[in-house]
Amino acid sequence: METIPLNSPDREFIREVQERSGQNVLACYQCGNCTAGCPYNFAYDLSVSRVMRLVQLGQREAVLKSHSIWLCATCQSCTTRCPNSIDVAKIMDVLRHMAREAGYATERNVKAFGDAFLESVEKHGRVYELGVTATYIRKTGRFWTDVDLAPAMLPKNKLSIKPHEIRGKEHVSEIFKRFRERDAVKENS
Amino acid sequence: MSISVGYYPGCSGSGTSVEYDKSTRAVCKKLGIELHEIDDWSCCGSTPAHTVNHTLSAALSARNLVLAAKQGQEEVVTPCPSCLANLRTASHKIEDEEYRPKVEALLDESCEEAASVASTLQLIIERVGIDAIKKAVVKPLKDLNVACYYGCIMNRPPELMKFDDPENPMAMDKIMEACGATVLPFPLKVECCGAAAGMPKKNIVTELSGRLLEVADSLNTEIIVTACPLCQMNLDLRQGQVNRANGKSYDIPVVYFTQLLGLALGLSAEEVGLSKLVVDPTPRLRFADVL
Amino acid sequence: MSGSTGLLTEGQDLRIVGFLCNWCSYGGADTAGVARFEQPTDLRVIRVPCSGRIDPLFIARALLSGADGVLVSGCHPRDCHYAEGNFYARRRFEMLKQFLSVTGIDPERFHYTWVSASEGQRWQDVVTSFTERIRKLGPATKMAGGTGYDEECLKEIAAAVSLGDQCPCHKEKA
Amino acid sequence: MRIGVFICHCGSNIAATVDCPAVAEQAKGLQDVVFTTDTMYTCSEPGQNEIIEAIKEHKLDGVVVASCSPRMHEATFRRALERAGLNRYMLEMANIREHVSWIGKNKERNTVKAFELVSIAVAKLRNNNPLYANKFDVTKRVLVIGGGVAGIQAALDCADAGYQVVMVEREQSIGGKMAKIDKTFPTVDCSSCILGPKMVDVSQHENITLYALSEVEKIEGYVGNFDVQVRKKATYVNWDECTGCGACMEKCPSKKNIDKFNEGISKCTSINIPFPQAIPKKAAINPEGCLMLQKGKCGVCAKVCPTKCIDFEQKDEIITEKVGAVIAATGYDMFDHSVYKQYGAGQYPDVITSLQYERLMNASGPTGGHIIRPSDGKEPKKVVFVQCVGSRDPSVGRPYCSGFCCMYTAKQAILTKDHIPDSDSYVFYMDIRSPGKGYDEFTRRAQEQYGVQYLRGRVSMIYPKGDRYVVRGSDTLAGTQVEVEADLVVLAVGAESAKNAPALAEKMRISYDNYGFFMEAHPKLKPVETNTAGVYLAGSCVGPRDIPTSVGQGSAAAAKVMTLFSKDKLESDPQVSSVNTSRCIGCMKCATTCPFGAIKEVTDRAGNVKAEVIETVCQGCGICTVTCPQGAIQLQHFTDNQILAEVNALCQAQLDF
Amino acid sequence: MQALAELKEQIRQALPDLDVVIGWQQGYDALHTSPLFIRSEEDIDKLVVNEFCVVNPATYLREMRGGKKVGLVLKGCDSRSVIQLLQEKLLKEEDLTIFGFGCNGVLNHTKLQARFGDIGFITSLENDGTNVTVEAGDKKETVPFTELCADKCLTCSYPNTLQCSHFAGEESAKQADSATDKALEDFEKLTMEERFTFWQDQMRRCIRCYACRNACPMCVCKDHCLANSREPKWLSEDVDVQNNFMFQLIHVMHLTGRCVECGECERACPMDIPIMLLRRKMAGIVRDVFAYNAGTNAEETPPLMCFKVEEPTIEERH
Repeated sequence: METIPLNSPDREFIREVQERSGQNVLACYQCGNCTAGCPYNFAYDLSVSRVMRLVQLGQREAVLKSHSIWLCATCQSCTTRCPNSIDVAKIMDVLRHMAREAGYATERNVKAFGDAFLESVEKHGRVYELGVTATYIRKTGRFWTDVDLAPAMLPKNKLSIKPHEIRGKEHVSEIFKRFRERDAVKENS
Repeated sequence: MSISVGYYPGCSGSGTSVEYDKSTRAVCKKLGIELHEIDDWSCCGSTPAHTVNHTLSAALSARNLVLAAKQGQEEVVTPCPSCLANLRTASHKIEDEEYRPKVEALLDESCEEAASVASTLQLIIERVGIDAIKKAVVKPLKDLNVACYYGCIMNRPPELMKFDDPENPMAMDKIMEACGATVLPFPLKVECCGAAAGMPKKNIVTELSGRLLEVADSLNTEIIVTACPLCQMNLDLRQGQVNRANGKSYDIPVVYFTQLLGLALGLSAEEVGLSKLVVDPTPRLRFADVL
Repeated sequence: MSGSTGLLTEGQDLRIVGFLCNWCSYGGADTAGVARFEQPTDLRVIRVPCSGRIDPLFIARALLSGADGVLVSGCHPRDCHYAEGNFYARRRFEMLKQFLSVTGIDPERFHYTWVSASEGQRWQDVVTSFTERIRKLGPATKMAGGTGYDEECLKEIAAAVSLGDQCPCHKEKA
Repeated sequence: MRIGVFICHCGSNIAATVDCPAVAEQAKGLQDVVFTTDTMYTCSEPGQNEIIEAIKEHKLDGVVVASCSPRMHEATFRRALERAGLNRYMLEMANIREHVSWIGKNKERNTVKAFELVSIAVAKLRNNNPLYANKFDVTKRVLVIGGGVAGIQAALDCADAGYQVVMVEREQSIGGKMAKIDKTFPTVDCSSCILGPKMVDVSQHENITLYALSEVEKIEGYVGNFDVQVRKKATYVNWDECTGCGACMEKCPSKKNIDKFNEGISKCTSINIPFPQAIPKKAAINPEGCLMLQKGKCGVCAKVCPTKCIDFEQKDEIITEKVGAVIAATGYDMFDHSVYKQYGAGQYPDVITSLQYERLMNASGPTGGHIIRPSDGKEPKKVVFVQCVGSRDPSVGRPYCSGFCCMYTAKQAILTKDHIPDSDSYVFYMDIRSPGKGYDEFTRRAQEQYGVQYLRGRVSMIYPKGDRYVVRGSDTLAGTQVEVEADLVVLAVGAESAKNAPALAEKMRISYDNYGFFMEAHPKLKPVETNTAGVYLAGSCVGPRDIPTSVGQGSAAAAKVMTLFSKDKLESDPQVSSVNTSRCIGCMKCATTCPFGAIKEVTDRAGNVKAEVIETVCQGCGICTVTCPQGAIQLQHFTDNQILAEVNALCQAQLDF
Repeated sequence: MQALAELKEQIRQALPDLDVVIGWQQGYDALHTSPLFIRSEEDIDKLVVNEFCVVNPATYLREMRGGKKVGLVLKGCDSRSVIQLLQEKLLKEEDLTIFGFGCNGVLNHTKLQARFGDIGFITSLENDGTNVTVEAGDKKETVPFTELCADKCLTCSYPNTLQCSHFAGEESAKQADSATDKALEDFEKLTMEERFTFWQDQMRRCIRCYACRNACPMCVCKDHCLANSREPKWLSEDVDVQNNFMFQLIHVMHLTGRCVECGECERACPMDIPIMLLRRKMAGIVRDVFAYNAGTNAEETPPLMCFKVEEPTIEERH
């Protein structure tokens, strides 16, 4: 295993995580409660409490390259049960922002799904579910995604064939436009 | 008693959870709640938005709260916990005088006047009340063993949601009891179902939803009652996927609490959109003399 | 006074008077000292047994006499060594705090707070932020003008009389 | 006035950042100052002698010492003044260490500041007056509140020293938490075997009066002279006659009362003696469960009682006692674990507290010492212990470590293996806190010899699965989630302050911390004293303590009481308020705001109403001085003139009037 | 006037049981009244009640503590000072008989003077409640009452005597013209520096005659006022701005929660220093923070003589 050099922690990284999340990562005393309650732990490469520990140690690379931060679904178990009232889910969110900004996306499909979703919102103002699926498949090439659900779905008439366009869709797309124009990178989320 | 509030159906209400939207509107009408759908509402951004940027997420949500205020609504309710979480977070952010300008910059309009937001579940519990529901029940759900599943974000984090107990919520349990059902002590009320991972990481959903179905099944649950479109979809639509992945053959109907409540209040199966469910609940409901 | 001692080669401390209760806040200041929490040097502390002993008029006297700031601290409400002293004090201080503005003395120059004997860190924060606040405000203007009818005053009265009912005192009254 | 000023270097503590000789030189210019010097250690023997000699040589009638905090050495220097024949209140101190040298590095500024603090002290001293203490008698009886092991020890020590002791116990029997415990760590000796004899001593000691099922209603007065009111709750049994035979318990038809002594894991009769070794061994009726008292029908106990001591008409009784000192040993309560909804505490029958588990293991407990599951009476084979439930958890308002849970959990795990040899125990812990004699060896023994599986991490949730419970926690050493299916889960609940502790603190006029634990006068140097003279503390009412510490504190508090009682007369603090009757207009506003009822209304010879201070009751807060519009009532040593002199010295030296 | 006749009759009835009744009589001209001490029947007819009855008769009570039975003719505002003293148990209710009536406001001589040059020139004055018609020299002018009345009347909410034993005539329906004091509002538009300079200038004019204190019905310390005391010594004998202002602050602090805003202090000031600004400000704060109006209920406790453990209206100071 790798030795973590303690002489050169990335203090800027620790500071950025703290500032963007508004959480004091030093308040974590590593009780492991977040890991204990995390439903996604089985799919993680780093348990939540280890993500917290590595943040405390200023290990930017190890944290931002982890799969865990992409798999977290913000279910709030960790936040709700943290004895030190740290909003762990928010820290996971912030780490994901930072990973995105740094160009890491270790879970390509998760990112692709999110992107597809937001593209749909930007275009129509509301989510067009069939459109999301189509975009997602285009982005990932995973043609067989959920095709097994079709027999159950189609007769129920649940997926509309056309997107729900709204009058204010321009307003919504402008929100995205302004967001991209603004230098969002150093923004205190 | 007349209650009048703004209504935010959320995108899934016109797609995968059309029956939730339908039954919510029908139940509210029955209970004397006037829902005024926000004209020209847009998507709250859901999970993808806040995983990209918190201000973007707040702006997408805030647009609706500002719109509602302009349309004269001080309070907005939404059936979807995911929308609720986003709208509520946005609401907090635009109350913060330091944060508000950031949101306003994206939105290009003032957020000073914005509606507050709550879930329809909270509205029904707090403003209609259990006693009134009991009185309004015409078709008790006798002999029906239900497990109420709230999902992970209906009550959490408690600092934001400020509704019900974050670990052992009872709102739906009480409503179902008021409807005459036998409510099982479902221990995984707030465990995550796998959320939006269905498409990109199916194994997560099959694992997590699998656990929920397993525990529900061990309690001899006849029907799982939910309040979240995503939970419902994972447990109902994907129940087949879950079964295939885990080598099981569960066949547990998963319905929205508004659907069962609606039936108890005397609405028809059509009015609460029962036919939209994948795992068909009608045999059990017939057996229990609800249909 | 600090200027007159001739000990200081450059700059002057501001005149900040502290009134601290013996049991909590004075102890808190001691705790900060024991922990070597560095603080600005402008504050001079007067020790009293209880915040209930601090007459708001002491604060008024200090501010009128040219203090640049007055910082008052007692035990946290409910924790008073004498059970109720800080409850009375809180009401008295609040009255003074809100009143000061009408006298033309900036209410920002007076701050009251609660610090316990264990809160050395908090004491450091309180002193530092209050001193910074006073430094921003700068030295206080001292009410001056000596005895009643000095020459200047007589001149002003003569001028005021010539103004007739345009005189500010009339304006104020009418 | 002739004032001497002494500037202390405190080695380099002060001198490193304050120019002490310059301050001493500058102080020569202050009004009335006739002598100044700077010394290395003013508080040392030679330093004090220097003060004494200077007083004599320069005929000083007032002294200013600029050194450390007066909270540190005021008493030291006051004694030095007295040795030189000066009144102790002719001393003023300038705190140039904690408030100057230790908090600033700029020597120039520090020196100016130190000088200004000295000039404030001189200005005040010029307004000081000699003050003299009054002498008053001491009532040599002591009140001990709480009959747990700390209170028992304190009571026995005082009684053995020949002093009368009044012990007040809230519950029906003394013994406290220790009486409920099965065995004690790390020796694993039987709790009731070591506590029992002490309890018996209390009941048989001729110097101890015991009021059980009683609470302190009111405490008035002051050190040496407290008037205490004790509420003896109605027991509906005449205890003078009751022999504790238990015949009533056998016949009582109301058997569904929650058994408080057994922590609610069993039921008891309405008329009950909590446990066989109870002291006093007397029966009492729980009025809520009693058919006679609730419905007016039954009276079986009265019929079967051989001494006819049942009295359904009995009422609460208020008893007045005079004492000279009070020892509070009110102990602690267990944290209410039901706030951890994710553990299903209070919801799942087999998720129990550690104290309930003690009762299950105890040979005199409801199961006769057999460990069984409350739900189905089966013997558990897998027992999970969860530590830090209500400890080290800021989110439930309990950030502190309860101190003894690590140890009792290790003990319970060991005993579990002794009781059920084919069982497995798991302990979820965060850190093992075992810094006592033989303590760490004990926790190691649990792991090495008894094979208890220790897992470093908290538990996130517990939920039932079949007739077992899934415990989902983490093992941070392994770095991941762990799950174990348990038959029984024991929550190692932490300690919190006793219910109503703050209310009792207010009766005793002592302070308490945010958690309701009583505050000692000094956490290190005065651990059993309080800031109210004559009130002492022992045991867990100050914070969680284990048995040896509690016993030690009981003895320590007793020693303090004996020191107090070694004098026949006490001196009152003269730093109290005093009324200038010629200024007083008798509006009595001072009496309205006085928190201690220390001001009474008197009529002077001319028939005018005046206020008068009861010196022994006055605590010296000075609220009255601020209340009085005429300035007629002045707190001595902190008079308006003294404080104004300080303000003026600081703000308007040039406007001296 | 109906009320006056009734008042006289009520006093006539009550007089045998009273040592003295204090009211007003015509002063040295038609525009002034002076205090009237009714000790016998023939004094009663001297009583007047009009818009010049400015002085608060209760001020004289200070000199009369101890057993005397006193009757008082009081305006609404005056009665508040009596209630406040009753509340502080500095008066005994059984010693007092209060004769009340409905007051429609009193005129302010300084304002009259400012408007018409000198009061001496005024030859006639008629007041119909809303307008005042004044003849001065050859001028005749009609001015709204609100422009000439005492400032306190503009914000008065208690035109009818409170807690009186007898009430004469009809109740006054007069209502406060505004909730906040105009002069104070205007003053508070000044910057902090301007206010400071203002008081510095005003205090330079103060001659420390203590007329303000002596006129104050709430100053109960009498000979024991802090201002003249050596033990404790709060003020020097120097008449300088600092000491002058300090005295005002002492007065204000000692009146916190007690001041009934009768305005006597300012009226008594020979230098016309607007010291009511300070008192009104403090009374306003007491109203804001404690919802307390001094002298309106003898059963209440003044706000600085009590406390709440949680003070919902006081911002927590960190």
